Amino acid sequence: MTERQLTYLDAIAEGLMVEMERDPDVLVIGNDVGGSFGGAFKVTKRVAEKFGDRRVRNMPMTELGFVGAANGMALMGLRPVIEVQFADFISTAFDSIVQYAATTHYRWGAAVPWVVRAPSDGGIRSGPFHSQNPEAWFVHTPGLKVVAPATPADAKGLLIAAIRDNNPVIYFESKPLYRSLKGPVSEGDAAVPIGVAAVALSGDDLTIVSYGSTVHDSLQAATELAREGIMVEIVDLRSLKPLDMDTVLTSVEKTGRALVVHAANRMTGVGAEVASRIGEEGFGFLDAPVRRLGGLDVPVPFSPPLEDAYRVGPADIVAAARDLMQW
Amino acid sequence: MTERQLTYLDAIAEGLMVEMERDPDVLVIGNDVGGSFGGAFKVTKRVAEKFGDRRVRNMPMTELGFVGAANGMALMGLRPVIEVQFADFISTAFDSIVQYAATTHYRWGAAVPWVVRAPSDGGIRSGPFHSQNPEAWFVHTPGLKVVAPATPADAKGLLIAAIRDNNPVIYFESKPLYRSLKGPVSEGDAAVPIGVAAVALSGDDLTIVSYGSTVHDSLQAATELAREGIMVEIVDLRSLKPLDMDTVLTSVEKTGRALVVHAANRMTGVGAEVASRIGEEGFGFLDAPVRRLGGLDVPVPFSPPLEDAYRVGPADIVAAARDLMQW
Amino acid sequence: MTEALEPAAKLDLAYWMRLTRTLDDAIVAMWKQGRGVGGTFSGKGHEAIAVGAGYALGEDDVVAPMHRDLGCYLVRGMAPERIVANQLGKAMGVTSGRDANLHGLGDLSLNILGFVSHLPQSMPAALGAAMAFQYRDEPRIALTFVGDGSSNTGLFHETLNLAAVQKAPFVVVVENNQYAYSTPLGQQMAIEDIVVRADAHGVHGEIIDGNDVAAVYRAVAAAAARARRGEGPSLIEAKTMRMLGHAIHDGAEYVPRELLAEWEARDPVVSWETKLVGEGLISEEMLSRLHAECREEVEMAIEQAEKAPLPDPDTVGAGVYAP
Amino acid sequence: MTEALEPAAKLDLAYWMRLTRTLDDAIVAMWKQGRGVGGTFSGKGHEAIAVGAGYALGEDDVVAPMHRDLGCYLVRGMAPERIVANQLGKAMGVTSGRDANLHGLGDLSLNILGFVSHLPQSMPAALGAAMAFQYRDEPRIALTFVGDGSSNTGLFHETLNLAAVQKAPFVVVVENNQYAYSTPLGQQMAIEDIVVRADAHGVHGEIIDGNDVAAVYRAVAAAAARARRGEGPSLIEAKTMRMLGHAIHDGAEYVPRELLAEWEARDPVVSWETKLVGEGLISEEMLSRLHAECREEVEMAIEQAEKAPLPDPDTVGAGVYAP
Ligand SMILES: Cc1ncc(C[n+]2csc(CCOP(=O)(O)OP(=O)(O)O)c2C)c(N)n1
Ligand SMILES: Cc1ncc(C[n+]2csc(CCOP(=O)(O)OP(=O)(O)O)c2C)c(N)n1
Ligand SMILES: [Mg+2]
Ligand SMILES: [Mg+2]
Repeated sequence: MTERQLTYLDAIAEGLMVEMERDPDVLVIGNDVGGSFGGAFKVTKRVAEKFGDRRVRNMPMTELGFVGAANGMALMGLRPVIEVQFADFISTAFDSIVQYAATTHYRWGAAVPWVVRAPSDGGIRSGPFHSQNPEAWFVHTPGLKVVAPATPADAKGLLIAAIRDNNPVIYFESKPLYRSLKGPVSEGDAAVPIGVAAVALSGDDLTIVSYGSTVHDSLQAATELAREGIMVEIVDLRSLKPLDMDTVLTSVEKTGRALVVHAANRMTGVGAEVASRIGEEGFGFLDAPVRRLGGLDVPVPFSPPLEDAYRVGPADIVAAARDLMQW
Repeated sequence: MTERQLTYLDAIAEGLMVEMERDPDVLVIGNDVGGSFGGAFKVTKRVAEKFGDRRVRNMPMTELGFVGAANGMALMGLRPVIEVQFADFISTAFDSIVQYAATTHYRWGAAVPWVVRAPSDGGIRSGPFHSQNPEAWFVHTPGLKVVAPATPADAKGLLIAAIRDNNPVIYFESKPLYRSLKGPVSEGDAAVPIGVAAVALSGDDLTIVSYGSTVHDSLQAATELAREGIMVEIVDLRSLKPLDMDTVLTSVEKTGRALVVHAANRMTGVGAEVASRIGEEGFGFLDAPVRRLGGLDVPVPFSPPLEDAYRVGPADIVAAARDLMQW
Repeated sequence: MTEALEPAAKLDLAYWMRLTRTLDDAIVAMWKQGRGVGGTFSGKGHEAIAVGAGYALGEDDVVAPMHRDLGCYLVRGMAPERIVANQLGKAMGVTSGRDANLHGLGDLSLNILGFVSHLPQSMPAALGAAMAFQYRDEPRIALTFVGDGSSNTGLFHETLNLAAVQKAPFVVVVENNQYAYSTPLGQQMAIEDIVVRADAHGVHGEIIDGNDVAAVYRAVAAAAARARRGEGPSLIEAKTMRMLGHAIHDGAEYVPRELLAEWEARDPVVSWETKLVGEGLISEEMLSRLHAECREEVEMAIEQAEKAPLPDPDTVGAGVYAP
Repeated sequence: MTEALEPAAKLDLAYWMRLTRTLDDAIVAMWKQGRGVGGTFSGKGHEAIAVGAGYALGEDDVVAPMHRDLGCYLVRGMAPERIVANQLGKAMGVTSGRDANLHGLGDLSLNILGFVSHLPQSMPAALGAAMAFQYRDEPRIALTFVGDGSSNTGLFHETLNLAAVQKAPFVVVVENNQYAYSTPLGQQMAIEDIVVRADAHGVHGEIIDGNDVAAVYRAVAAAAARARRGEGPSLIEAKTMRMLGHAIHDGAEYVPRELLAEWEARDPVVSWETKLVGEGLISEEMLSRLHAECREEVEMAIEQAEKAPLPDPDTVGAGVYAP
């Protein structure tokens, strides 16, 4: 039996529909998500057609306010799935997320079960305000969960898990993967647990830890490195908060070398947390320094040669891996 | 000649007044900063008395709007010094800082020379919304500068430098140091350059990298460790963006051991960047893993036993240092 | 929950306002005596608003009080000892020592949403509750309070606009107490009446005397009824005065003493009691007894809270996430 | 800069509007032909607002246009080739390849503040410029534009309130084009006219026909004069229609075709030209020549921009910080 293949985008939509079917408390809010339009990227188009205006609701362009309202809905037991049109605009809703949603359960014990879907990532010539990868702000903030699927199966499965989770979960989806990536996706309930990394490729020489679109850059690099006899193991974090360091450390114990790669700005990014934990907890395993690759400490530039220079690509990964193998 | 001693708070006020005297383009805006009141912590009280309502202006409680207005003032060549009443409320102004101020010079070449003064840090039973240390959000964001003085001399000197800098600078002052800490402060122009760390204590056995109030916890721990024969070197970062890794690495090269300490939440904090850069760039120097101490991954709790359990203190530093010396 | 007040209800309001004032005074005294932890807020002058609005709601309605609304927590059923214990950081406090003073006093079993510092985040949260009721077709409404200072914030406007466009069963009471911390109205805004901000969003608006508990009750009950009938949100501007400093450490030297004296003469608690005595609903003697009862209740609450243990430091990491 | 339009000024406005339309059409065509990079925005329908407002300002005044205001950049002196080059990510573009489409088109030598995506961040920035003029006692004003969608945001309100309380020399033009992306007014707000939001802050407000460039010019010139006299900020609601999709990829199937047809009949560029012909200010022949001139100017700009080199990737890290 050949497995059913879905695009990354369709997998997100399917995950959403599975949960909306199952649970009448799940509803979608955001800018332009509803009606005949169905979202800037059309992720909710079929969802809106199927579930209508009551459950897929257009909001005025007031992210702080409508995420704030989602806090109240969630406190009453609804499970809003909020689309911010681009991950870049999540900063507009910052207080509602980091101050209200993140702290409420710790402060007075009430659950805030919502999901923010944030279409992130660049490489598609969208400039500084439509290409950001702002996950580190939220991974640093106590009380949130953060996931970032790299495959269609995880896109569906982590969205289902995020909706079922009783906490605020930020779900970073990668725009460049929407239609370019297809993969096998199980029908029906196919939740992927939050907090569990996956080994995307097995190998003995070097561990690459990554998530989101750079998992695919890493896979591409691994193919090239394999030709040179360097067998890479790729750990796809999938969840950024909580972080599954066990899977990472198990891999580094085997390989003795680690490279952490993400599309987000490198400085004080999630990679810094991962690399310093490998350094702290896996010190005895290491034959070489833990290297990090990430976006430059620069706003994401628009022009193709600049954006290409800004972004991590397979060639950077190959070079860093070769370098680490010299140790 | 005995050196003049000022409190940390008076040193901030003096730095502000030196610049306001020198440059008519410097003005102060914020909530309750002006009139006879002079700010929630009275940092601007003497400033308001001296310079009056034109140059020390009360704003409505609309941080996003008035930091946004500061962007425009700065574009016209003014140098607003903005007080957010507590660092915790800087999240309310997030877009005006991370999207507008941080990106403007890169995008169209116009300078945005302002300073946000953010009274941060806890330990004084103020609860989850008046005790935060949110610097990592800004250190991760390209285009900003971030400083965090630990001494009265640096409080004055870094504020002067921040005001003269042609970029948006976030200046994290530590509330628990306001009146509890006194130290020598030079009169007049005593700028401290941004981007240069200081060695707060020399020692050969272990490097502690810290900033803000935990520099003092580290000094206290060092005294105790010295009794056991462990001679600690303390690097006070002072600037968090740009980071002076040269000073850090020079120290670690000497000691072979590093402990990074800050009051902010540990996870994906500034310490993660510092520790992973030590691991990357100082791998050959290390006789032990780089350890990090920071706030738990929890909102800052209010009740004394909980806040004490949450915060890093001298005892934690002593224990971690001892442990590192076992390697 | 009609809009006219029965005699029993009038007495109820007198009790809740007096209890509020007594507890407020006691907390201020404790903090001045050094028996407090951290800072605290007084809602002196706000009793009619907090109590009147809380009393006008149905049991199933949700309320998100703010930092001057001690009376609303009480009238909605939160035990005073849990409030005092919270302010002292005790394990039995509403937040088990996690949140400070009047922050975080949320309890879903009482339909109360906890307060959060970042003003006015309770506004969209309460709106979200109202939208949930609408979504589920439940006959419940949500109410929240907001200060004059907070009425300048963007979030105030985003919330009212969203409430209006969704026609949500939502009521906002503005506690216009003339100041935001040290900043008087004239430095905050260029308008006379905050109620004009309702018109900016198509929200029903009215102004009331915030020191008259009956006026508060009537306005809120009417707004709640309109909301329940599906006629959308209301904004009620209650004019009052913050009678003490912004928080316990603030002597409010910036407030003209004459202004305070003027409002002192219109004290909401005393004037309501005087009125009931005048109407013959309560005798001077019964009133003294009421005062004594309130004092006793407050003393017991404080005693219980002070005696209660602090939280175990080992629990610091518990409860960040919901299971 | 009086409020009445001289014949020469009327012809100027015709030229700038036609140039704007020609450039806008050409950019749309380029992108449809696959000659663009990333996305782009059309301001078709907004020419009278963008040009009329820009033309009413003094040289020293500051303006912060938004993504539909191509005409404002042009009338304020930004060369079309720099704009096209920016959209193509070329080194000679206003942002040297750093910002996309109509974002970041700032140039302080032209007193233009660049656009930023997070709406409406240009509002407080322009207000800050106005506050700087006031601080320095300079007779300059600042103007910015905002959409109907953005008028719902908190930042819109925070800016107007601050402008009013500071009595800043500040003018806001609302480009009410009936839609925010796919969302019609009725799903965004419960009010009929956005101008009521001026009253929420004590700001002078008025409604104008956004397709009548003379009306835009008169209203903005009057507001600028008031601001310069120290009489504070104004908000002008210009009603118009977004004639194409939100951005280049959007076919705007959600907009009723009759609505478009209705507004098409009131095209701001064509109707102004027709009026000038009717007034005898310009002959049909001169008008054809004007059109041809505009086409030529646009073609040359596009040619220059297309030929220009892309930035050197090694410059990616340059310019993050001001020296
Ligand atoms: C976003 C935000 N900024 C600043 C503060 C600090 N602060 C707490 S209360 C207050 C004044 C609030 O005034 P108002 O809304 O009128 O309420 P009042 O205290 O007068 O009842 C300020 C500035 C805050 N809580 N939230
Ligand atoms: C804070 C924010 N959220 C979302 C967006 C995405 N977005 C770009 S333009 C737009 C619609 C804006 O509508 P309006 O203000 O009416 O301007 P128009 O495009 O109609 O001229 C949206 C939702 C944004 N730019 N900023
Ligand atoms: Mg007030
Ligand atoms: Mg619009």
